[in-house]
Amino acid sequence: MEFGLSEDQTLLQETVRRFVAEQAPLDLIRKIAEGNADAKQTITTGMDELGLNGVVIPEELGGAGLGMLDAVLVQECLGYGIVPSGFLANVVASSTLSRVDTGLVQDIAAGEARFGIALNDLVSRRDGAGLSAESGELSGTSMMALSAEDATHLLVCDGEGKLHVCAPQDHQILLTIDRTRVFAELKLSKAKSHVSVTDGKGALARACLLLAADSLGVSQAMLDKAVEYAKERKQFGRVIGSFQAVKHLCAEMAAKIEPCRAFIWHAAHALDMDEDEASVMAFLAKAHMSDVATFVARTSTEVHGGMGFTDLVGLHYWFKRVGVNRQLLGSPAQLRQMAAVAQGLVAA
Amino acid sequence: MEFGLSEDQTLLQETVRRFVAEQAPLDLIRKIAEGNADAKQTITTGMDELGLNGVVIPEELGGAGLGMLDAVLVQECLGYGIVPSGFLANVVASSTLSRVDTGLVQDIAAGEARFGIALNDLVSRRDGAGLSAESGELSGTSMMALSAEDATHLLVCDGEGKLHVCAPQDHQILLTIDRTRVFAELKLSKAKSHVSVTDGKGALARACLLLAADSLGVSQAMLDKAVEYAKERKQFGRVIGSFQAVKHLCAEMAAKIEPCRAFIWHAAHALDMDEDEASVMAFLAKAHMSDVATFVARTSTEVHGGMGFTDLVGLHYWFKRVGVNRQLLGSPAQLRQMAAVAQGLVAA
Amino acid sequence: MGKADEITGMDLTLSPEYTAFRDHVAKLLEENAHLAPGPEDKGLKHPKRLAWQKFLIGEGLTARAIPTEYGGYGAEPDILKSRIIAEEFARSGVPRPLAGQGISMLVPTLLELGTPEQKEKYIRPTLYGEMIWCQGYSEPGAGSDLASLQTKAVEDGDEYVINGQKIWTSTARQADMIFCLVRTDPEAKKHHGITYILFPMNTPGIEVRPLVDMTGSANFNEVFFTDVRVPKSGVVFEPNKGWQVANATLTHERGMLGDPNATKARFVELVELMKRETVNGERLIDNPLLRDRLMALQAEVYAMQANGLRTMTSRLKKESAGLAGLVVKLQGCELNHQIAGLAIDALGELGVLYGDGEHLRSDGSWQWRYMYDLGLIIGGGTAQIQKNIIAERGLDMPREPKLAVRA
Amino acid sequence: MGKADEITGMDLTLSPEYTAFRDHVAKLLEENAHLAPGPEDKGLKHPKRLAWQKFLIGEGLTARAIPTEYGGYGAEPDILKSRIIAEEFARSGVPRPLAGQGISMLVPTLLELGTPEQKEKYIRPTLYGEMIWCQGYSEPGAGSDLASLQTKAVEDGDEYVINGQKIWTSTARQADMIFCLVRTDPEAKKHHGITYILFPMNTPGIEVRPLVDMTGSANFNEVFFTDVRVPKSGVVFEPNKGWQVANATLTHERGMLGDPNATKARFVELVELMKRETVNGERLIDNPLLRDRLMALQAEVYAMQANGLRTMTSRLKKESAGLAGLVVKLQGCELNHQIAGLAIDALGELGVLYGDGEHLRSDGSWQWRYMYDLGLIIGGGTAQIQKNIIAERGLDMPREPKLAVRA
Repeated sequence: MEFGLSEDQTLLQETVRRFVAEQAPLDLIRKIAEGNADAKQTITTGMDELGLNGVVIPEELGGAGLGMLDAVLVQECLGYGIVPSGFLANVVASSTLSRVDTGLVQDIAAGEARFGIALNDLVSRRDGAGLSAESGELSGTSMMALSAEDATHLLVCDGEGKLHVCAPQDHQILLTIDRTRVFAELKLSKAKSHVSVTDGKGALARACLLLAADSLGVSQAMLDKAVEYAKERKQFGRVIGSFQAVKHLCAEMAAKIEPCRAFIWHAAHALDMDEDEASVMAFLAKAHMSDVATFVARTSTEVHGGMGFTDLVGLHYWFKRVGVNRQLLGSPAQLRQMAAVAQGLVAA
Repeated sequence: MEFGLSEDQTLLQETVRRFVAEQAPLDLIRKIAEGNADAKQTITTGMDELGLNGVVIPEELGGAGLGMLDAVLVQECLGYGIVPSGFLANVVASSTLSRVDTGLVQDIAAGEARFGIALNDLVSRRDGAGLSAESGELSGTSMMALSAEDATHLLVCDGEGKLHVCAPQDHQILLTIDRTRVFAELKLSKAKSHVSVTDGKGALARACLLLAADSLGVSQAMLDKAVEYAKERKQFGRVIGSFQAVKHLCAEMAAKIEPCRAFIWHAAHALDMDEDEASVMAFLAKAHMSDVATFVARTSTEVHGGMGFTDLVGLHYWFKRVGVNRQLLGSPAQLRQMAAVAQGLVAA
Repeated sequence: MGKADEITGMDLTLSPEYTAFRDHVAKLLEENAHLAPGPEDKGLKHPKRLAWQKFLIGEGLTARAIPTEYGGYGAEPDILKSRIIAEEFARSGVPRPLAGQGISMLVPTLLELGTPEQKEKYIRPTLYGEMIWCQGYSEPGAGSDLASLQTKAVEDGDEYVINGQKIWTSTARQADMIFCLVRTDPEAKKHHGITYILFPMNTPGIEVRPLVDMTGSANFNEVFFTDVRVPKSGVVFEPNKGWQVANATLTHERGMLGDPNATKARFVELVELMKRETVNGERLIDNPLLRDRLMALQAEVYAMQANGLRTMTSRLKKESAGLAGLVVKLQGCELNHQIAGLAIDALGELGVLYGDGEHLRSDGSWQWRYMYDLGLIIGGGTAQIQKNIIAERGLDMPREPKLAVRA
Repeated sequence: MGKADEITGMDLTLSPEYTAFRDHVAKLLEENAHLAPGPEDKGLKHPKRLAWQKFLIGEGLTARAIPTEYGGYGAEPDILKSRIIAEEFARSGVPRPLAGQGISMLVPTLLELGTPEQKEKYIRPTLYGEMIWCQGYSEPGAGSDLASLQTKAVEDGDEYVINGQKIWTSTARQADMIFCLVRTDPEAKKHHGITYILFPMNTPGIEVRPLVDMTGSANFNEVFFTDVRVPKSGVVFEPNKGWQVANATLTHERGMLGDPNATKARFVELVELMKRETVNGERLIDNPLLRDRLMALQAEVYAMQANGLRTMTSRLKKESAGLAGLVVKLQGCELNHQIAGLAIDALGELGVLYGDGEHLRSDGSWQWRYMYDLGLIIGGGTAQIQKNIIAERGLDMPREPKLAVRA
């Protein structure tokens, strides 16, 4: 019995962590937030070079043959550095399609196919959102699609919760508080469904868990920044980190964050093992992590005082990533309800 | 425009406060908790001498001719000293009956009628609780009746939410964590309904507001005790009240408690003025006050450290009063739902 | 109403005098609304804005209790009338009077501590919106510990030479003048070497840099001073007594935050939003979890409103509001933040939109408030400092003990 | 399993060796359950209890890693086997081995620091339940600041004469012996004048008074010492080195709290309760607000369970669990308290019942836990102290600065 990361996993995480620290400093992220396409391309290229798109793709299809546990470790690093990337969408697409369309999955591994995903409608439909599938054609709109802006393929869900692969058509960028990442509203009109998969919930669970891992990384970064700031900043003749009130704020953040780490590992392992509880764990992991991250985002900002409110140290980019992650693919309350349904405590 | 207490009201509260401090010390409360009937009689006699049962009864019926605002001030003092009494039940009964059965109300003012009330079923029915009224006769059980143990009359509600006055029959004492007060399960069999009133919600609102005032008093006492203890208790060579963490706990209690005071005054005034919002305010006041008091009960205990956990300083009597008040006549969530219904935001 | 020195009890009605006053104000605003500037009349000194301000002062709808000799309306102070005026502005939606830091903070300070010359020179143009002020208090190294400020002013004949930096300076780009705290005696204990001084923002050596914050706009600025020479006549009260002067002013600032009427208005807006919007075909208000949170907030709104009435009555009676007054900022800012937070959660994926687009709600103001209110919670005396104040002044708990060695 | 010094990755299955061990334990417990004492066999030293303990030691189901020369089973330490044993006891419902403070705290201390005579004399009877111990640490004036304890021990020939008072002493009424901290050098700095000493509870001059707590029972006691003469041979390690000895023991205590399996069991019980009970004709689980709170707690249970597996793996590998280990007590106790709190809220008016009666649920254990868990949160190192530890040891934040003047 072992509960922890293998040497390979630790190495993977160190590699991605180093990549993020060296190749995606805040200056670059700021440029991306301002819409600099070159800056964004730097990230994409770097991640391609590391072969990250193929993490969960079987070796025989050109991938690394790893699992969701490895994927969440990567996503945590991306969250830590608030790095925008197509990683999440590609992981969800490749794990959804791995037994259905091996050619497409090979293309993902090779960096030739890049997926956008639009699963939000599985949880939450507003402003008339929703896609209908009729005679193999998809029409309608879908909100908050991820990585759709430069995708070669889309993975979308229809009103019955079935997933489809289709080619991109029209989309409109949705400007959110988080300008580092791009979200889009898909507008499809009779888009041909190339592949269809019934397991919408499985894909949603994977996406939720990756978002939870992202928020874990964001939270850890915000805690680290708060602790570092508190050790440097002086007021009333002392570093503020020596005030009990500030220490306790930091301790509360750590106490809430740390158990989430093991929870997310465990949920990823459960998905890898196809355990019955896996989707319940994934939904609850995102719900819980969102609440913890919301607390951390506010508390870290509070420890930073006015400096956390300004753009100077850029802390707000992390704050806003938490805010968007919280609402993407289901608010905490919506996901807790889905978890209750998924374990049969209540009817859907 | 004035928002505050009149000189008479301040005087009333000082009188009751003094009575509580002098006539109902913790030693006496402990005896009551152990079932000492004489100890309890001391309180009843003292309150009769102060004429408190007649507070909201019109002068022409032998009362003091005051209103709910005065009643909540009295109840707050009783909560502060965790004094058990029939005050709440008598106030609810007399205000409910004042235009219906003046004779009974006169008896209350004279101390000849003492009411027990059983309104819990208006909010919450479990274990088969509920009274049915058929041909003017009441049958069934009702949980958590207040002051029923030595009542001359009962005010109960039926399944339609109508109130009835009937004579006491059988009851069974329900042992709760709060041993200072007595709660009972009424067991009625064809009890004759002497008077019936349709306004169940009005009586419930009054009772809820009085419970909120009680919890306000309890909370204020627990804050006062925490501050006092923190100024005396030394650890690590300092009084613990000089530690920022302890100061902030006390400040948080005060910050939550203080606005409740004005809220409860305002809600009482609204009931006195028969304002439309009055019952919404009363339900929300109890819901909110219960949440605040739960926080205060825990936090004050935490400031007291192990001493708060023991029986030595008796803090747990206040803790338990909060716990029972919270569940009586509706949990916070149940009352928030009733408030939403009462203002037409949602159907019942 | 009772005598000024006692509270005679709960009476939420207005006496005939005040009812008449309310009618008068309402009529004035209604009949003259066409004079008010619109959103298109941009710029703090737009002629329509200045004309509107002049009209309002003339009618006693602002600067009401300021003596006529300094340009005010010269009425007796009457908190209830002030409240009625504020409520009528809110009810009618007619643009409010000017309310910059010059009017809200400097003018009361000068009235209390200024020289006759200073009062003469500054109050009138400030009231009339012709002179815009900014506040030079906080510094990068002096936030919650304001008294540790380091901007130096060295005497040189009739002048001071100022070097240093200020931060959190709103309206610095538009301001004609600054009221500023500078360190004039570096040897004195930190609270004793500070001077409160006024000088023009066009003095050579002043550089203003906009400070973008998390909302995406530059609501504040940084101000840099390099060998800025200013006349000593700008000192308010006395040199090295600036800390007392500033504290008088800070009291005015605290009063500005935590207006329960504004909170109530936001709450009502949220209720309307939840009745109007749907998710998965269900009205938001019909979702039990969202509704429960809404009702929990409604209780807090009621509590803050009632607490506001209570503290206002205390002020009417010239009594201290005690704890009821001390908790206003901490609870009020938090409540505003939470109302915005519920709106965002209720709107879900639409709640995070921020920028033009057909799906945006309320111009993104819920997100803006969520962030800006957080700024208010942590800025200008953080929540932590507020808790110290409540514990020490409200509960009479001991101050932080002195340290053996400075860290 | 990988090498002892590296983690090879996630593997939540057991190797054949451990699977076989689990089967062995399960079978042992099942086949011998009839030997175990029942609830009617009251008294810590009931013959059935002692026989059961002897059987369990003989089979290596408790005292497993303690050397045979002191009465233990003498196996190699194996955390995984210990865990399997604990899980099988939980699963089977068969009464657990004895686990008083003598076994959990004194025995490890003596093994590490006791003299050969002390080990010989005390360990075996303690393990076999024939010698009951209590712990004399806390005093009324020394709670979270344990090192400020004042109970005095004055040398007199071969004896110490002890005067003072202890509090929070569980099992003091049943105990044969006490392990106690006393001040032997009042002149030394507070951590340096303390001695750890063992002596019999029947020594003249010891008075035990039960200490009733908020649960209504006396889970603890006060112990008063008046001229209690005890031999110096009871000193563990060295005089005035008691603080180090006690810290070794406290480490053992911290490990006892925050068992995620117990928390999970409580959670499952709550789910069953909510599926079974109704209010106003609706199952509690069908109430969206209660269900939402239940799911929020389930997430925390999952997190604490996974965190427990993670820290256990670290211990298996003899690595520090770091923050993951430091947060266990704070989060675990709080979670237990909240599970009980939800049960009470869900049961509403039935949730406050406490005492015999037909409407009482689970023997009042939800209320009992709600209060007792609060005691655990605030006692034995309050939540405040836990937060200090997390900040200082886990986040490397500075310690509280020294004070200029002692208050």
